[in-house]
Amino acid sequence: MSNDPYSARVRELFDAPAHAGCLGGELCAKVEDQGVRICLCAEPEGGEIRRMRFLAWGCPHVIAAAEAVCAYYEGRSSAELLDFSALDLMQSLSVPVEKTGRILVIEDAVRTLGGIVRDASNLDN
Amino acid sequence: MSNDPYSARVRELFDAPAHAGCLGGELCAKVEDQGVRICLCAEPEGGEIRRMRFLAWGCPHVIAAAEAVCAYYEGRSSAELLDFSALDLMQSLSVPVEKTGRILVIEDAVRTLGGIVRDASNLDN
Amino acid sequence: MTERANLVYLDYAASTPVDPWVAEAMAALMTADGNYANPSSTHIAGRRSVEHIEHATGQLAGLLNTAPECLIWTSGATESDNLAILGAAHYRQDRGRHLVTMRTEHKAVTDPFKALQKQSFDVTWLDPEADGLLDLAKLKAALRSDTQLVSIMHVNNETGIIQDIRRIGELCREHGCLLHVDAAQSVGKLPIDLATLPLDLMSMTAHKVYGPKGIGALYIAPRPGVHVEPLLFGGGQQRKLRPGTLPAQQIVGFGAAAAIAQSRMSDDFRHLSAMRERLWSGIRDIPGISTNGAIESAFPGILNVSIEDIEGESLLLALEPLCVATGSACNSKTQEPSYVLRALGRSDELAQSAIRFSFGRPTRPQDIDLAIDLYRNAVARLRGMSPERAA
Amino acid sequence: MTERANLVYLDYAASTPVDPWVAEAMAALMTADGNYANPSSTHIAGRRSVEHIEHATGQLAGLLNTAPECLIWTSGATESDNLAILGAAHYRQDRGRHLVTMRTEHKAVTDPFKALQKQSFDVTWLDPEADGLLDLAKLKAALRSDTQLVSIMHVNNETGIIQDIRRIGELCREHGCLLHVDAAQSVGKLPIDLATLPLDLMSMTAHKVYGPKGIGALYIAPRPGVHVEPLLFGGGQQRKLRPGTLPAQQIVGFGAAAAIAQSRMSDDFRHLSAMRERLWSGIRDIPGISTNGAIESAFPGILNVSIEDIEGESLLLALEPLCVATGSACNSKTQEPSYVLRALGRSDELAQSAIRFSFGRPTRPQDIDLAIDLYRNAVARLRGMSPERAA
Ligand SMILES: Cc1ncc(COP(=O)(O)O)c(C=O)c1O
Ligand SMILES: Cc1ncc(COP(=O)(O)O)c(C=O)c1O
Repeated sequence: MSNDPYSARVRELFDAPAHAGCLGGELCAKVEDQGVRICLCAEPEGGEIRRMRFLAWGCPHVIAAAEAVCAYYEGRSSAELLDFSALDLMQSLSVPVEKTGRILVIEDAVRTLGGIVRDASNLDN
Repeated sequence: MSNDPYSARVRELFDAPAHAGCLGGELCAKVEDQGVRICLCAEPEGGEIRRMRFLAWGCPHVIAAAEAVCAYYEGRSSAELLDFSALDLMQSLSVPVEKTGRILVIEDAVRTLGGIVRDASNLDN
Repeated sequence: MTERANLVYLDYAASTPVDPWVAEAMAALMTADGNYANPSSTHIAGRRSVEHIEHATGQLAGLLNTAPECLIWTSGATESDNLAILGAAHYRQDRGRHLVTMRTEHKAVTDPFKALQKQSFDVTWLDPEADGLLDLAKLKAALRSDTQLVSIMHVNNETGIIQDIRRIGELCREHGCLLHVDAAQSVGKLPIDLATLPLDLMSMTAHKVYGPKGIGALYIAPRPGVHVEPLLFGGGQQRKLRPGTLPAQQIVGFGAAAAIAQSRMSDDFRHLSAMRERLWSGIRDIPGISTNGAIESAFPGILNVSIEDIEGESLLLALEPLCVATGSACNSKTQEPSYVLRALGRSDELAQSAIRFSFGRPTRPQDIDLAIDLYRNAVARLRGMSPERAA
Repeated sequence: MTERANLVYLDYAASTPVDPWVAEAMAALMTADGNYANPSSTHIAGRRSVEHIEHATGQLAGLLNTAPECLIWTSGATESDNLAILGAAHYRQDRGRHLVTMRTEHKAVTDPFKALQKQSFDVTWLDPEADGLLDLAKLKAALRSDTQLVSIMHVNNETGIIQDIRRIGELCREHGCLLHVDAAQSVGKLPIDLATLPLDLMSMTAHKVYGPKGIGALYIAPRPGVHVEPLLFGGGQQRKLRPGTLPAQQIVGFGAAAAIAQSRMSDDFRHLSAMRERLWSGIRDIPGISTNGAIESAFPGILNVSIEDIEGESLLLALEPLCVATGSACNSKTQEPSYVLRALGRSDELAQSAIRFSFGRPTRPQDIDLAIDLYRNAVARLRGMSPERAA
């Protein structure tokens, strides 16, 4: 439907958030802002992210964005988390302007997670 | 129809004004007032009105009232013309209040005609 | 209508039947198997209603060659006229309190101006020439530095006279004031290209063009300074300019009517011209008959004639079962002679004898022939009773 | 609706489908074989339109046990609310400029009051108790010698809470001020006897009670001092209180809907009560769920529930294909938490999680059962993702 507030991609991610959940470890970034609460956790393996999960309280765009982010980073270098920019995500999910603040909360969470993972691996080395 | 501005009686009289016309004689009352023009004429015979006719420029209530008056007086004593009151007529034709002034013009014409007929018969005697 | 066979309806300027396609489109938005949801609702059903409304808005915008965003839905031309006139006058009152309109406007225009006069706005009332047209020199002379709004109708509802909106609009632009146009009688009937017409506000209604009664629209030009203050306050619908649940079935009805009108406009025009010509040919030889307004300046859907020595109300009754108007439908109940015809310089008596015949898509030549017979007979019959003619 | 089979519509408080009989009655006034004439026209066809309108006015008056003369047709409850509030406040401003209303009113009421505040009227905004009801002592305390108008709705559109209009009206009468009641959600659903209810102005709309969208009415009590100034000016229709061509098919639709509602009222009430009971029984055991407003004070056509640790917008999407409302349909587009629920003392987060289920004649037990399943699953799924609950 042309006036659907959610793009097909948002609906898809929201309906089947395969990465919803918690890994229970310590590599976990919790951010709360703009009425959004998000918790991102990662399981790195040799500089790569093997698994990444999210918990979120927020609107469908927030949940879809969190799911997209987790799916994207699995298999990638954990260092990339630090450079994450939500801009592409906002575009690919057609996030309406009034919600951009919420997606920036996710950006914040991803970068925070990147820092936590980096700090943890520095400790390991 | 309940909201018909004209009663069945008005429609009947308006549709078949058998007494519309002019007798061409001198016993003729012309009155003009309230945007109504009326001309009533009578043909008396021995104190009785044998024929009575009207010409009128006015709304359907005026034409119906003129027709009713003519039909009523034929066969009656011409002296009665002088006593004519339009009240009964207004009721029997369900004349709306805003039009009562116009029907009074007819009352005026009938009485005027009564005077003309009386004067003429005084002259005859 | 019940016993419709008896009636001859020649009052399409008062209202038209709804086109069967329009009725069908409307029905689909009403009952339980249709799209009945509130378009303000964000769920799927609500969004489907919105789609229907957007489609209809596109249809009306298409007819007028403008953008859907420029259209506000209202309950009819009366509300559109009020929203335009009261709304623009109030919004722009700091720019000046002088307003200009014509005496021959519909009451939905004259009455808001009278209301503004009571609020100490200064209104200049222009008279038309005897042919019904506005003399542009008079308009030009009326415009002042504090004039902020001019309202001139497109097609007059009583006489059919078409004003030259383009030139009037150009004058207004030159003087920096807004032009509002009541186009209730012309939308869907005459070409209106809002992309090029220099007007700022335009009122419309569906029921004059085979759409439903009770739905209208206001066009607001996308120009700086063109804006209205709302008359109603409530839910934020229509950018707060006109709140209330959008009546989806009504809007869809107007939209469908607009689309049909667009595709049929030239055929309709030809048909109406033929009907008017047939009627006028059939009665123009009656002594004392004349048209109100110049026939060559009039929209062919309307023929308004006056006749000497005939009282209007009796004429109307004598014409039954012909359904026609004396004066405008909206004041037929008052028995005063039409102020529109008076403004053309007609005497009270001639104005009162006026009959407005108006034609529509369903009008057939035999309807016209019957109207001719009925009119000729009625005139003859009433003249036979008239103190002047009969004597 | 297209693919309607998929949708479960439980949003009857936003809008209802038009009853098939209503649609039929409307169709008969639209197309060329129907009574499409302008009711302002005095000819036979016009008078037939008037007859239909009078019949419909009688139907609505009958439902409310009042005289047809007390009803004014409008384009909906939004216009009726505005006409009542702006119209009475302006008409009576010499008697005092103090007005009283509640914070939980519909925007069609609160927004005209805000407009009046800008015109230096003094408005007291009463808060409801936590159960949604107005404390009459608070109302009494708010009334002043210069209070001229009180506006309290009958059934709240979000919570279904029913205010005690009779006692509120008695208080207003004692204090010599007018009472306006927005009855958009109650007309045809709860008994309203205007012959005995002490209220002065009442707003109604057809589309909440199986009539068409875009037609409403305002009741004006036949009491000295009860009057409104018009918002629109134009043709003299409706005693100049609300001009414009009367939309005959819309009025006939409202009339027919009123007649049906009158005959079905107690059956409808029983049905709605059963549907609400079934739904509430199916979800009340979910941890953290609560009703907004006391269920025993609410009209059974509405069940509004909030739930902890669930974000409302995601809940609404997770509930698809269930069509329900968050907050009122009229502000569903804004993402702010409902001001009505905030006024009941609910937190922003609880208010935002609110879902308004509303039931109608077509609602079947299996619709409710599906709604229960969808709601339970959606809550479980979202809580599974929630940082609080999942951890
Ligand atoms: C020129 C004109 N303006 C305004 C109106 C009022 O339109 P509506 O009946 O839609 O309010 C009409 C018709 O009645 C009209 O002919
Ligand atoms: C309580 C209440 N008042 C007013 C309105 C506005 O009604 P309408 O859509 O007819 O303008 C509504 C519904 O939208 C309502 O629920």
